[in-house]
Amino acid sequence: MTPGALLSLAAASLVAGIASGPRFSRAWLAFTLTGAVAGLTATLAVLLGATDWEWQSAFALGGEFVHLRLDGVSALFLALLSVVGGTGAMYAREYWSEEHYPDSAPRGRLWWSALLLSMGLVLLCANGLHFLIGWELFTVSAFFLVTLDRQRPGVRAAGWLYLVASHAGTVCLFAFFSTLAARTGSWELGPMREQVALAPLFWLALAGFGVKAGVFPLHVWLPSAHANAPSHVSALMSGVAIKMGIYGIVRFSGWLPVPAGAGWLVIGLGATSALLGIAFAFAQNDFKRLLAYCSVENIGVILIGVGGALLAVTHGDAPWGKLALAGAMLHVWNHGAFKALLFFGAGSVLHATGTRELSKLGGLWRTMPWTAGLFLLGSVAVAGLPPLNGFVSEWLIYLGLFDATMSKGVSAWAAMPAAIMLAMAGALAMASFAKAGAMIFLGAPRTHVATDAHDCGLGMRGPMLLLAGVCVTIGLAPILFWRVAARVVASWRPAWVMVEAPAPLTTLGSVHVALAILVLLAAVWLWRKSRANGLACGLTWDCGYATPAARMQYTSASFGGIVAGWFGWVLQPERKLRRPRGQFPTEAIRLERVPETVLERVIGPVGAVILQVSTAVRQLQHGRLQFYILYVLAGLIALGVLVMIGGAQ
Amino acid sequence: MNQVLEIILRLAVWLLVAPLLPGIINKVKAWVAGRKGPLVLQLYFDLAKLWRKGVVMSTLASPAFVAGPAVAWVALTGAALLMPLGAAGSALSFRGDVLLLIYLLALARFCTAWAAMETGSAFEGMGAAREVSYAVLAEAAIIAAVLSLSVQTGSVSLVTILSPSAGAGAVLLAAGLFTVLLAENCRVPFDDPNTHLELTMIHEVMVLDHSGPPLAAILHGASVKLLLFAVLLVQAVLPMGDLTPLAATGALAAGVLVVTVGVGLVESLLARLAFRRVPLLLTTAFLLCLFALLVAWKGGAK
Amino acid sequence: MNALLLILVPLAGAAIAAVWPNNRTRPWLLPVFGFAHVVLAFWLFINPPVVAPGAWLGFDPLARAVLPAVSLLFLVCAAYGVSYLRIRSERPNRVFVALLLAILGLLSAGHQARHLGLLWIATEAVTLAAVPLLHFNGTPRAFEATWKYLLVGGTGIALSLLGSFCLGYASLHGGGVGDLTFTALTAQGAGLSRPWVLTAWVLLLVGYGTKMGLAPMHTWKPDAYGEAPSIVGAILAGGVTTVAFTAILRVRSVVGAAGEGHIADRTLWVIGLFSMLVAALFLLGTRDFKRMLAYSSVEHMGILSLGAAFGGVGVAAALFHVWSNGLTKGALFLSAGNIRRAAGSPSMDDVRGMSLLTPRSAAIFVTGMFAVTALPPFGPFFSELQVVRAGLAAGHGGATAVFLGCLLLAFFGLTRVVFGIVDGRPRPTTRTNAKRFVETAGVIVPPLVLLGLSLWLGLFTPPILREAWAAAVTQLFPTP
Amino acid sequence: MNLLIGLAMGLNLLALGSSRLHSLIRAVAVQGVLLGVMPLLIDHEALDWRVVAVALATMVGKGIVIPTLLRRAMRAANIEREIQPFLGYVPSLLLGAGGTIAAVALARALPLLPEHAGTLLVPGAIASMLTGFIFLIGRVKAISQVCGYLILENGIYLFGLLLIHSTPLLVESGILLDVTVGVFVIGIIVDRIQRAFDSLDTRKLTTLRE
Repeated sequence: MTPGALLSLAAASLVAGIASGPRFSRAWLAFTLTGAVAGLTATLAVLLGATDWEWQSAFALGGEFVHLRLDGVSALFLALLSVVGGTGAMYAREYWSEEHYPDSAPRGRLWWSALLLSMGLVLLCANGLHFLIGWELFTVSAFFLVTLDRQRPGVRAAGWLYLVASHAGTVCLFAFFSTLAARTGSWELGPMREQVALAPLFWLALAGFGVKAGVFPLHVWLPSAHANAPSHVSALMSGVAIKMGIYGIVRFSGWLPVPAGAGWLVIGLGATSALLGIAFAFAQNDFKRLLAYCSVENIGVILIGVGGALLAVTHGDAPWGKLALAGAMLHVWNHGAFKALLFFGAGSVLHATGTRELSKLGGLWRTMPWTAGLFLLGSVAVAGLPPLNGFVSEWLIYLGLFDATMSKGVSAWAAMPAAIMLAMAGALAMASFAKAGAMIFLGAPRTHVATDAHDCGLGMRGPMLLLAGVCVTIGLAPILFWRVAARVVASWRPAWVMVEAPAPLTTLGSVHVALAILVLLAAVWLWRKSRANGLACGLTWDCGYATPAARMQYTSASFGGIVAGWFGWVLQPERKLRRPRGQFPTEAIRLERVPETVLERVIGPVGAVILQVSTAVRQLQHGRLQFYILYVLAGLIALGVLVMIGGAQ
Repeated sequence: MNQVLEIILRLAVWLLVAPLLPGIINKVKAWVAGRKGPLVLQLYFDLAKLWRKGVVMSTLASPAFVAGPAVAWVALTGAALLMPLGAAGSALSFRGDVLLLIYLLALARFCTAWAAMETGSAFEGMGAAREVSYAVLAEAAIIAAVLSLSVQTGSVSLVTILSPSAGAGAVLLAAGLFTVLLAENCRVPFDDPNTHLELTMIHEVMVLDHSGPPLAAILHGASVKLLLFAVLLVQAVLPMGDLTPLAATGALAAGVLVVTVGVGLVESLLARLAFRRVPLLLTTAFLLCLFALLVAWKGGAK
Repeated sequence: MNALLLILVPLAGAAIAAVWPNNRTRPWLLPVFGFAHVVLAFWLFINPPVVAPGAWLGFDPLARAVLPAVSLLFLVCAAYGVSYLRIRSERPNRVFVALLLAILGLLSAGHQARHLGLLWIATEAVTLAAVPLLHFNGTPRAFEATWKYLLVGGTGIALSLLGSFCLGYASLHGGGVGDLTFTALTAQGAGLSRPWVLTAWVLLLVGYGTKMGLAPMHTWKPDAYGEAPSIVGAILAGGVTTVAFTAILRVRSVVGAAGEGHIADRTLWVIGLFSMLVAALFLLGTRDFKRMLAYSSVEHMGILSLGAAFGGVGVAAALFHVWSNGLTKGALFLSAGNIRRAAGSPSMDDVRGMSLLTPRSAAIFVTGMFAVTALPPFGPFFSELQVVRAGLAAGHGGATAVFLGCLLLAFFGLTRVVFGIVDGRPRPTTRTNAKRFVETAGVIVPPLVLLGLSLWLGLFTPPILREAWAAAVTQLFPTP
Repeated sequence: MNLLIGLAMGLNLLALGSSRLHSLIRAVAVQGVLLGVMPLLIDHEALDWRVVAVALATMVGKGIVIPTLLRRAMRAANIEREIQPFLGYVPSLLLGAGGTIAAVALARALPLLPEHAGTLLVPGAIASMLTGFIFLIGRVKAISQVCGYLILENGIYLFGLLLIHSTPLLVESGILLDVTVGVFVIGIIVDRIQRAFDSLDTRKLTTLRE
């Protein structure tokens, strides 16, 4: 079938999903999966083929003809959307099931289909008006998904924060698209790189899409929304929704001319988000917040790649730009896969224990081995360690940055620090996930909730296995995806099709395969050898301490303590400390809370000022008629003066 | 076919030579202290003994407790295979293999830390925390060093970036890499491999609960890592590109020996640093590598 | 003739209502005459009559571009009014029904007035006719609201009368013969005496702006909307303000003809932005969801005058916004009325969890809130986007930026209040009170219809509508 | 003619100065009658029926109907005088006087037709309107505010006299306005506010507020 037919099939089945969702969960799942598969095949047809798919409607919607276009860039994101959307739907049926959430589960299914549909619309629309429509519908349906469990005040607050933050972004997009339309005289979108006058618009787009992507200073909504949403929603939000922001940036930096400073700013933002995001993640005690902040980091990594590409564009289409962009695009996919996997894992932990606090968990590997194993795999992937997919994309980005540095051009000054910060971020990511995995699954259970946990059923395990499969495949056979990445790059900047960007992915892939095999062999061998030598079980040797208790274990705060100290200037941790005193010390307390620095220290005060102004202004509506009439008189005089000034000119 | 043979040969060299280094270091320390000290080959005996011993596992630990060291060992030996040996070049070399090497080291670190956390012991948790935290600065330093090398040689693959004549910033680079070597291999002044006060240790404390073959894997892996860094340091600094193969190999061996002795001397002359000083020293190492990078930049510009 | 019918039919209805004996069946007169009016209006809309230039009254393009919206809104509100008055059957509704119909008639007169004096008379008659509707509830608060409405509005009336005098004198001074039809004034054009025209403009802008509810003359609005029955609020917000807006547009065209258009535009966008800013700041703090609607209405009046300041395209966008805002706001008012009745209080301090008590009204309320804050694909999104685009095209970058900022602030305020009353667990008192309110089809369908209309308006704006707006623009700005 | 206008302006000041509502209402009534006379005097040759009608309507409306209604309201609410207004009498007097002067000055800015050149119509109008505003803003008793409103209207009416020949309709509607609004306001005041708040003190009417 042609992409068009497949896409219409997908749309139809999603609409059917919306219709059937509230009532029939099984039919809904069937429809959603059909939609996902159809969408995926359509995108594959475009990605592996050479031609874009384009469709122009005969009828007008909102006064504009519908113009859909599926090219490399949008296809990449659409494929990710289909995969995560489908697996999430599967996962949701057990995770957010009818019997647990009788009132919100139907709504959840409805909004899920709506969200998938609207995001697909965003990806396909080549008309500013319809893009905005899709964008807003996407925002709102995501809002209703985040606040599924809206009886909890925390959830409502998080949802509201998300809503208003993304509306702030949308306002920038209003300005962006309207200016574009006012300048070009039509809402139609498409390649217009030669109209240099449009370059400044990029800043508007960056602001608008940056909010959605969760770039560091604009990420304020992200942690609480991801942490409070149901986990399958968090997976979709973190895996795909924030990528819509990346899509916007990539899309319009590809179609419009970019100002000279764009690359610098983007790469700078990326490096900042990567380092600070992961620093925040390392300091968290709530594992879903940790994952959320890790998304900020990965967005940063992606933006480093994109920024590299933009630098390459500004400084004469250098080949390393292609590498950086390909890495970024591949990382979009990888992050989608492993972050969704991790959120699913987090979901099943939450499902089993009902707490998000690392310091209440521990030793879960015994009761939930599947989740533990898959979470470990996801951690290795997200930490960018070979032989999994995370490393491949970061490796490509590194190559781009190294080549940029070796070119010794101006852009090297951006590439060098970016590379170093990327390395530090990578090390920190490794640390964070060593911490998260260890605190959740290893050691002794810290509270009873951890002791009587249960592993997730097949309905939740299946999707996780699927995503794990994706991670492993990309890791072991990256060359398969090079073609896709190249296709994306080609539709981002056709001039780069010919550019030769050497990246020996075949060799890397084979090395990865060898590594994987050897690792497995060695593990099995050592295990059997130890068994052969005799495997005795004993108490943990705690340096002679006879009865180690669960509470003596290293906690997440103590694990992150060192780094939290280094980044104290931005983390600004709030400590409550009571040291043990006296001969026979009574209880000692050491509480540590990491605030949302940007939100509480920057945006909070500003908002407070605005509210004060509003309260001051509201005093004017004090109910005294005499003054109301005075206002009228004042208005009269003011306008009169204004007119006189006008007359004077 | 002979490709496979070559790989096996290199593997043999790495695996067999590696345990010498700790022996040498200990010998040097003993010599400085005026003691007789253990045999140079002591580690071989220890490994052999451990390999035959049984394993005691913590009741809390999962199979990953044993798998971890295995993976770490594979990662380290794999990294070693990527490392070229003087004129012999490396078993397989491709664009960007240096990054793979760095991340293989990271993988090994991750596995060690994970295995340490398995036991739920406060001490091992502490060790793991320190290990992963200090790694942040160490990796920054290594990346800076690699950047400087590749700026100097205009390449991203180990064989080419390690071959040429010493760059302008060789001294800085040497200092920086040597510090990183000490940190990464948990030697004084970062860590004290043969103290018995667990509170002060990083690496040793992580392996407190390991025993038998896994411990053997860990110890051997550590020695491989030490050798790896020594080789990296020597080749990064010594101008061996224009020597005859024989001379180059000799120079390499000599260099490694020098480095090892240096480590021994440092261990016996310096005291271990207070922990809050460690980041300072690592930052210094990072800055050294950064300056090396800038120097290489200028050197290349002319 | 038909133009006259549009006025006479509702007035006749008013007369009948005044003498209709039965309190229970009287409300049905509302939809009946409302329907007749809609039919007439749309018949005229589809085949517009030719208006003699000298006519004092006529279904001219401007009336054609706006009046059908008012009539449509009235019909739906009338349908709602039937069930509303059934709920309020304890109160006599003779005056209420009669005056509602009278207002419809006077509104049609005001929209079609092509003569300065006639326009003034019609608008002021509307103002005065609305007075008894405001204190339909008969509470002290209602009387206070009425009193303020009356005096502030009265001042507005006086000023606009003075303004009309000044404009008349301007034409007289320019050698006019006292023909105050807009066609004549426009034709006199540059002949008008400049200082008098400007004085007239300021006075008329303030006078009619008071009725429109532009800040700082908006002070009567929250009180009136907060205390009046929501159906009255909907008609005031959707119809009466519209008359005032068209009046300002007509005067603006005269001023433009006199060659002072740029000054008029400056005053328009200044007062528009000021209104939006004030409204946004009030929205951030207000805790009463009916007053919230009033402030939101102030904000949208600001949008209208901003659009009017942005030249031809902007005026077209503003006319579009008249439609979309009127219909959407109507849905909000009606659903808010349901919630108010069920909750027994308009304050978010003691109203919570209405999504559990009145799920349908709450859903409509939330949807309407999103719609009115320019969520696609509802009407206001398209109209506001057109205003933005017009502003950018006209080079008012700064004004547009402030405009968008105000939209954002208003969004904060609205979402805060709306979700505050919709979410959470309701108080026991609210629960007991809500038991007495049943969400019958009569109170749910009308707002739904309005939402549907707003949606349809946004997605499938009929070309004939665009053409009507364009025609109105050409009437106002004869020179392209 | 100008004499009458001067008188009217004088009445403004008188009204401003008077604290007793009786005298206030009387001032308003007299002013109404004066205004009623004016159209007859404005020029003698063309004395058509419309002008006469306007004159009569004004005299009846402003001079008799409204004052009587006001008096009745006053009796119903049994209030004698305006106690503690927002704006004291002396200040309001000064303001009124200043307003009058300002009015004369302001009127120069606006060009007049030759036949109106000599008259005090425009300054008189502006002065009365300012007075009206002072009442509306400065006083707290509903009745005095109504009087203020009427004075404001008188001012506008004065201005309307400029147009009485060219466009009688406007002027007539102006009168219509006076009467209707007056009646409405008084109706409201007398039997609603009185009943709801049993007082005519507008300071009590401040429950509706943010």
